[in-house]
Amino acid sequence: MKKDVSASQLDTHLREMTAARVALGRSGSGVPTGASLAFALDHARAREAVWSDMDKTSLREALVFWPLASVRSAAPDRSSYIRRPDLGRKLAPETDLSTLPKEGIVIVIADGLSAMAVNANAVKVVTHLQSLLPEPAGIVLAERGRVAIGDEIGAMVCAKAVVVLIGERPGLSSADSLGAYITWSPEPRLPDSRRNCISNIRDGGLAPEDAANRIATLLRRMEKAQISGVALAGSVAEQLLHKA
Amino acid sequence: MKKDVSASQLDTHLREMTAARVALGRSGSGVPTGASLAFALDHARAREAVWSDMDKTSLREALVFWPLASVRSAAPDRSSYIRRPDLGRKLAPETDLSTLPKEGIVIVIADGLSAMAVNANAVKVVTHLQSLLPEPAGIVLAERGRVAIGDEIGAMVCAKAVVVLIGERPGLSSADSLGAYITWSPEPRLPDSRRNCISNIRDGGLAPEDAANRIATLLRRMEKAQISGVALAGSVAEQLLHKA
Amino acid sequence: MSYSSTIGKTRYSFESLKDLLAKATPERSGDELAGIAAEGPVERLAAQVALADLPLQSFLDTDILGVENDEITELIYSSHDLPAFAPISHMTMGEFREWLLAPTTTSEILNKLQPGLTPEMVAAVSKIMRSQDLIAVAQKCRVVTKFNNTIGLEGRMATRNQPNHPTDDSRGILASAIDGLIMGTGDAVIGVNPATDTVEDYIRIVSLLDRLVEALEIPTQHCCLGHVTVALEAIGRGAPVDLVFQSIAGSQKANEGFGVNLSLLCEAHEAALSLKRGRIGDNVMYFETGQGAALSADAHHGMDQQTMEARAYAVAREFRPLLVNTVVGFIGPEYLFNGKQIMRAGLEDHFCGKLFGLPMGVDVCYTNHTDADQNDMDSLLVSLSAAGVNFVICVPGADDIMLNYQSLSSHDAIFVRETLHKAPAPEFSDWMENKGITDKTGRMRSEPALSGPSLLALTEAAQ
Amino acid sequence: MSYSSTIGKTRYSFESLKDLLAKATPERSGDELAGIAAEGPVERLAAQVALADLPLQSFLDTDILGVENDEITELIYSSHDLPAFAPISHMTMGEFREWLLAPTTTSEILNKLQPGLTPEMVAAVSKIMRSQDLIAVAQKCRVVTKFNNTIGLEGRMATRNQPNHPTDDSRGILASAIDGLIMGTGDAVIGVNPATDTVEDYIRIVSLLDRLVEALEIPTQHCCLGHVTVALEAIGRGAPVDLVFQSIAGSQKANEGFGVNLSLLCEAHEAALSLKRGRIGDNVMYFETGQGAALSADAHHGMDQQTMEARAYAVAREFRPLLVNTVVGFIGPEYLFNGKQIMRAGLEDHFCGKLFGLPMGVDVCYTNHTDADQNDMDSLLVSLSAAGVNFVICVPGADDIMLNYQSLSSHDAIFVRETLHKAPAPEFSDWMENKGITDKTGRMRSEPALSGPSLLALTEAAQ
Ligand code: B12
Ligand code: B12
Repeated sequence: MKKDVSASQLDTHLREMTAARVALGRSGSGVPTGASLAFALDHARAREAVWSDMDKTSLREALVFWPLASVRSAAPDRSSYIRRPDLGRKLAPETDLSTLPKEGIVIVIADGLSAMAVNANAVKVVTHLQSLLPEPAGIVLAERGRVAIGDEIGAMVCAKAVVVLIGERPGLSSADSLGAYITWSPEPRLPDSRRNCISNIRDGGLAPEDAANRIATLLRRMEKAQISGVALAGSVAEQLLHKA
Repeated sequence: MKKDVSASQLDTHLREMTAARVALGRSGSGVPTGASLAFALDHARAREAVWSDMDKTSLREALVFWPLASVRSAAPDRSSYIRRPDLGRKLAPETDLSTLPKEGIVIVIADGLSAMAVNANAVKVVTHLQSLLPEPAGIVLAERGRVAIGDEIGAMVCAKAVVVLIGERPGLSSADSLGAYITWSPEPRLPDSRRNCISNIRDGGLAPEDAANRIATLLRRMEKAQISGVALAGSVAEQLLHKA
Repeated sequence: MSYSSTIGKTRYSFESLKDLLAKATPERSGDELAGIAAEGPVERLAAQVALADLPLQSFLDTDILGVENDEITELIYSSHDLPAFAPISHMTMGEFREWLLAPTTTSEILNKLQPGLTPEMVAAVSKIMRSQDLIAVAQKCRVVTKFNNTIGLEGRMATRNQPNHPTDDSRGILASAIDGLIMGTGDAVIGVNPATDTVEDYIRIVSLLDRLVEALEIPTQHCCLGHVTVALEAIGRGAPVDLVFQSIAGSQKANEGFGVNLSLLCEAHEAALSLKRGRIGDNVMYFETGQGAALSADAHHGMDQQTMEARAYAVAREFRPLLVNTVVGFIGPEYLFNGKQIMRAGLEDHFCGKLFGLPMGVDVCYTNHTDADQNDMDSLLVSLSAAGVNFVICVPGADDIMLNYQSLSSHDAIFVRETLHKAPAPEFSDWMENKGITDKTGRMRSEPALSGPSLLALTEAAQ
Repeated sequence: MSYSSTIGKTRYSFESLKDLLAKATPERSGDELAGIAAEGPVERLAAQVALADLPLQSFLDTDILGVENDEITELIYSSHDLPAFAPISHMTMGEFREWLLAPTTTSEILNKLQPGLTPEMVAAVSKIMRSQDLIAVAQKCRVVTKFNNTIGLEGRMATRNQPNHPTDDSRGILASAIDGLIMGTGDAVIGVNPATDTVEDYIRIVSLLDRLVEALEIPTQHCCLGHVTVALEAIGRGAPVDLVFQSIAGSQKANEGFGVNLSLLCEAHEAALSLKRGRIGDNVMYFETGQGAALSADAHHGMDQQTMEARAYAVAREFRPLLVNTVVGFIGPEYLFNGKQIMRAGLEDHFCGKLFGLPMGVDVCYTNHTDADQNDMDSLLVSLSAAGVNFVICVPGADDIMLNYQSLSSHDAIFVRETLHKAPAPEFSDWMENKGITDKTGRMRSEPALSGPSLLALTEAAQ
């Protein structure tokens, strides 16, 4: 379809303004062939990311300065992990966390739905975050873990707070986006409303260093309020929720 | 929906005239609830029939009067049988047919897509058919076989003709329908146009005895013409096919 | 000509256009069975990318099937019309897709283009189209045919009334036919698949249907779907044959497996024409096709089943049929594994047939050895209706007790009329109103006048 | 009350109505995950048969969820309207299904019935309906709502323009919003899911959208889909809030997991109403729901996810929302395994919502850990369009770069308008014509006047 000058200028603008699939053009209702095939290819790739593995060797090497443990969830393999989030929230029976410090902050690195996200971003977030914490946090590499696995881990080491860095489900345009879920006084079976979340951590999203700063700020606010989650966000929520 | 007398009389009539799902009634475009659930239940059952097994013990007992061999196709199990008709058309490597008479007629009983059909109808057809043949035919029980497996079997015993009795794919209303495919001078890789077919053999369809009669008649015509298939059916076909 | 593309750092090469077409096909059990499918999604995409960049012209430069003396190949090239091809001759496959979707490419333009296409081109472009594209473009193609009524007009959908019976019993056939007529199915054809294969049975069946059509004055045509040779014999003996039916496929060898060839079909076509039975038109042939038919006869010559299917349309077009339908889910999971593959194939076949100028219908169906159910058929039917399918097939309660599979029921036809707002063929629509089956707005009456004594008498007469 | 049926020679018993409902649900990974699904197709059918025979009245006699002090249960029973229920009070579930399908059951009758239904009844009847039934009945339900335009009229389908950005960057949001507007999406709402959760960001986002809507004089509403508490805070600080959003679910515990309860929602509703921003109506709430949300919060209490979803509709209805949509394929394969399950669930949710009187939309979508693709979405979209869905969601190129999933693209909206012939909301439709996006016949112009310097200026201003 032909475009006048300002239209194609607008297209260029739009593309500069966001990484979203804007200004694709069209033919009738159809996406142009090139864009349509690119989409399908990205889909094939994103589906592969779901099956990627955590690079534990590199992670351990990079995180060698801090106390570190490796655990697995109760999900025996990746395909049952995907269908059984309940298993991904529980630790495998033989889990041993005795090497970790107690009563501090614990950082859990879980593959979640994209180990690629963890491989690409977790070290940067952790390194920066450790530098902002009053005392170094213990680290747990959790294979086939869901967000809530942090609760059980946190409880086992009597943590003040748990920071779960987890691979978000891979998107079509970015398969390496990390989420951070922070819970004060973790214990098993907490609702999600008891956590706070910082998401889209990756280059092109929220920069890992910025994310670390935000996590540190959140932890300070939680420490002060001795609570996390919706209740932390604003006084309104708390008032209204407990009025009922 | 209320119906006048003649309408409901017509419904009764229609139902008497066929086993098809006629005169179901309707509500708008919807099939009445009872009929709709009955359909779904029959579907669940028909799907089970696909996975049913040939009752070889009973078949062998009932067919003890004639030379009999058991074979398998090259399909290792039922789910690969379903996806790989090519394997269902070939014999497994170790096949031994030395116990069978040569140069006669051979009857192959194959489970096809419904072993239930074979279990219910094969013995009746074979018993009656044998009584109509000049000399008794050898019998082969073929597990996980497709129609064309008869060609290879026939060739191995240098058969004049092969009669394949095979479980047709199960229908919603009848999961036990048998098909008969008859080929003169069988040899591997014959096209289907070289066979003749008699189908829907079951109580409620073509009675097994009638089917045997028709098979015997066909065999006599084939013997005379020394050919089977489309070419047999009528002179028109033959003339036209070979004129091109 | 080389067939290749680069994805990331990997270069993918395809040995021939035939190989490229196979690898570019959406996931399909038949192509896996044939051992010609892409290894996985990324190789499939690589093939689609290579295909999109290919000039349309290259489909004319090579004998894609690559089999000597295949009369279908000869037919395809000899009937190809270069002037009609001219408007798109400079395009790549990807551009062709966009051109098809463009609003400036109207129904009229598509109609004129049709003799300039080859089946392989049509199949190829469908491989790089989403279901939505297939629907949008097919909706623009209009193919209208006539015999005793008019099939394929905009905003309409016809139905075949398929009153099969496991032993071809006359009363059984009649009961099912009437059941469908009361619900308004049968404008495409009242067509019986015979369980038997004799000329006598064939003649009995067409005579029965002929009496039914006459008695109720139905503006439609009938057909016995026996082998074409049987039909010829029956015509020779003076039987009242409206339409001649035949299953066809995309290679000479596959057609031989069906016991037919082009000259036989030509003979049949002429014989049917000679009867001059059509009151308002002379489209006298009815063909059925279906992905997997050639492969199942080991006559696919290494070509993917969808392209093979499109080649069958070249055979069909030659004989100006009244009706063509793919029996999409009929054969089984060996060729189309589940509901999803059936839905995709149904939309492809309909699109390819329409683009190629055929009066395309679809047998919306599945077998019991396939992982599919009524919900899948509902989706496919709604999509086909949006795509403007010429007709679908209906059997009592969706259960064909002879062919052992599930197609649509007449209830589905009512759904199409009343919820999706597609009317039957105009002549048939009038008939329905006249007979009191529908009211003036085209909605079903709760007590059709037709279900009265006249039908009772009919059922009693048949024996 | 006993729940049982006999199939062949086997008697199937179900321990409670809750158990019966779960076992009668079409195959679904979430119910398998919860350990409450039928063992196989035959047990499922047995449950459906038992369910079909159950009097509707029995849904009022028992507390089906069976959890003490669940405020959603209380709401359901306290808001149930017995006189409205009267016309169907004598029916079994199976008869109720037939009654819904009957042509005599018109849109008006369905509208009057609505307060007489409970979510469990609605969910139950959907379990014994085919996709086609769900479409046919939903098409008869009409729910019209208004704020700055009119959503839900016959023959129309609106779209949410969803211009998300991974860091909530203003220019990024604007670019995506404009991309959609040029293609005519956004009549349901221009709604951003914020990646951040601060009040400051919330206010920045709604202010940005407000300026956009004003600058282009778009007859629509905007929304930032932050948490309801954040919205309240923002309203308190004087932010221009059109609609207040919240995710909701079907049990008190599940809602607590979302950090909300009925009194908080009530507060939010009143706060939004107090702004009186709606020019032509006062439907000020926007809710999202989705099968699996309660289970994922371990708050399903052993109830199947589809019935749980319908219970969320009772929450929604209480606040007269402008928009409600199920995010059907959004959560993942844990709850809906593949395209087929997503399609079925989408049609169920739409049907249940509409029957219950909600202005129901659907986020036609899937994630990359699910076995689904664009072809599945095409099927679902076509089916939903036939069912008369109020709105769907569009993101640039179908790829949400913040939420990491695929929804529809604005191209799909054009397909709906031009191939499926559904127009946008009337006010928005006029706006599109005025701005030169569409011509007089409602078809897209190839060069929309809107894409001129005015938009360029807008994008440069935003920072
Ligand atoms: C999937 C998802 C959901 C699902 C979660 C169900 C499930 N089983 O997965 C549903 C639809 C229920 C949901 C709801 C909400 N979500 Co949400 N969700 C996501 C999403 C798209 C992906 C998450 C993911 O990949 N997790 C990784 C996997 C491995 O973890 P998991 O253990 O399997 O899943 C858990 C987390 O996803 C968690 N979770 C999901 N959303 C949220 C939100 C918050 C605030 C918290 C604390 C936890 C949480 O719940 C799951 C079950 O424990 C993200 C976007 C993104 N790019 O990450 C938004 C996202 C995390 N959600 C968000 C929000 C705002 C919400 C809601 C508060 C919306 C609302 N206004 O009501 C609700 C409430 C969530 C809650 N439980 O408290 C925001 C968070 C913003 C922020 N910085 O706080 C995000 C970033 C996107 C967005 N803007 O909408 N969500
Ligand atoms: C499936 C099917 C087909 C498929 C076969 C492809 C496949 N891979 O399965 C297709 C669509 C291609 C087909 C085509 C035709 N079929 Co057919 N088909 C059937 C059906 C519905 C089921 C068969 C079955 O379950 N087989 C059992 C499985 C285990 O066998 P198989 O090895 O997997 O499949 C082989 C046979 O099915 C065989 N076959 C299929 N149809 C026919 C027809 C004849 C005459 C012969 C000899 C062989 C044959 O071909 C397959 C591949 O080798 C039957 C109806 C029924 N109730 O049985 C009709 C049926 C057997 N077919 C019939 C006919 C007439 C035809 C056609 C001649 C139609 C035509 N006018 O062109 C063509 C030509 C067939 C040929 N190959 O020569 C008639 C036979 C009548 C008769 N007594 O002769 C039947 C009874 C139904 C009908 N009336 O249409 N058919």
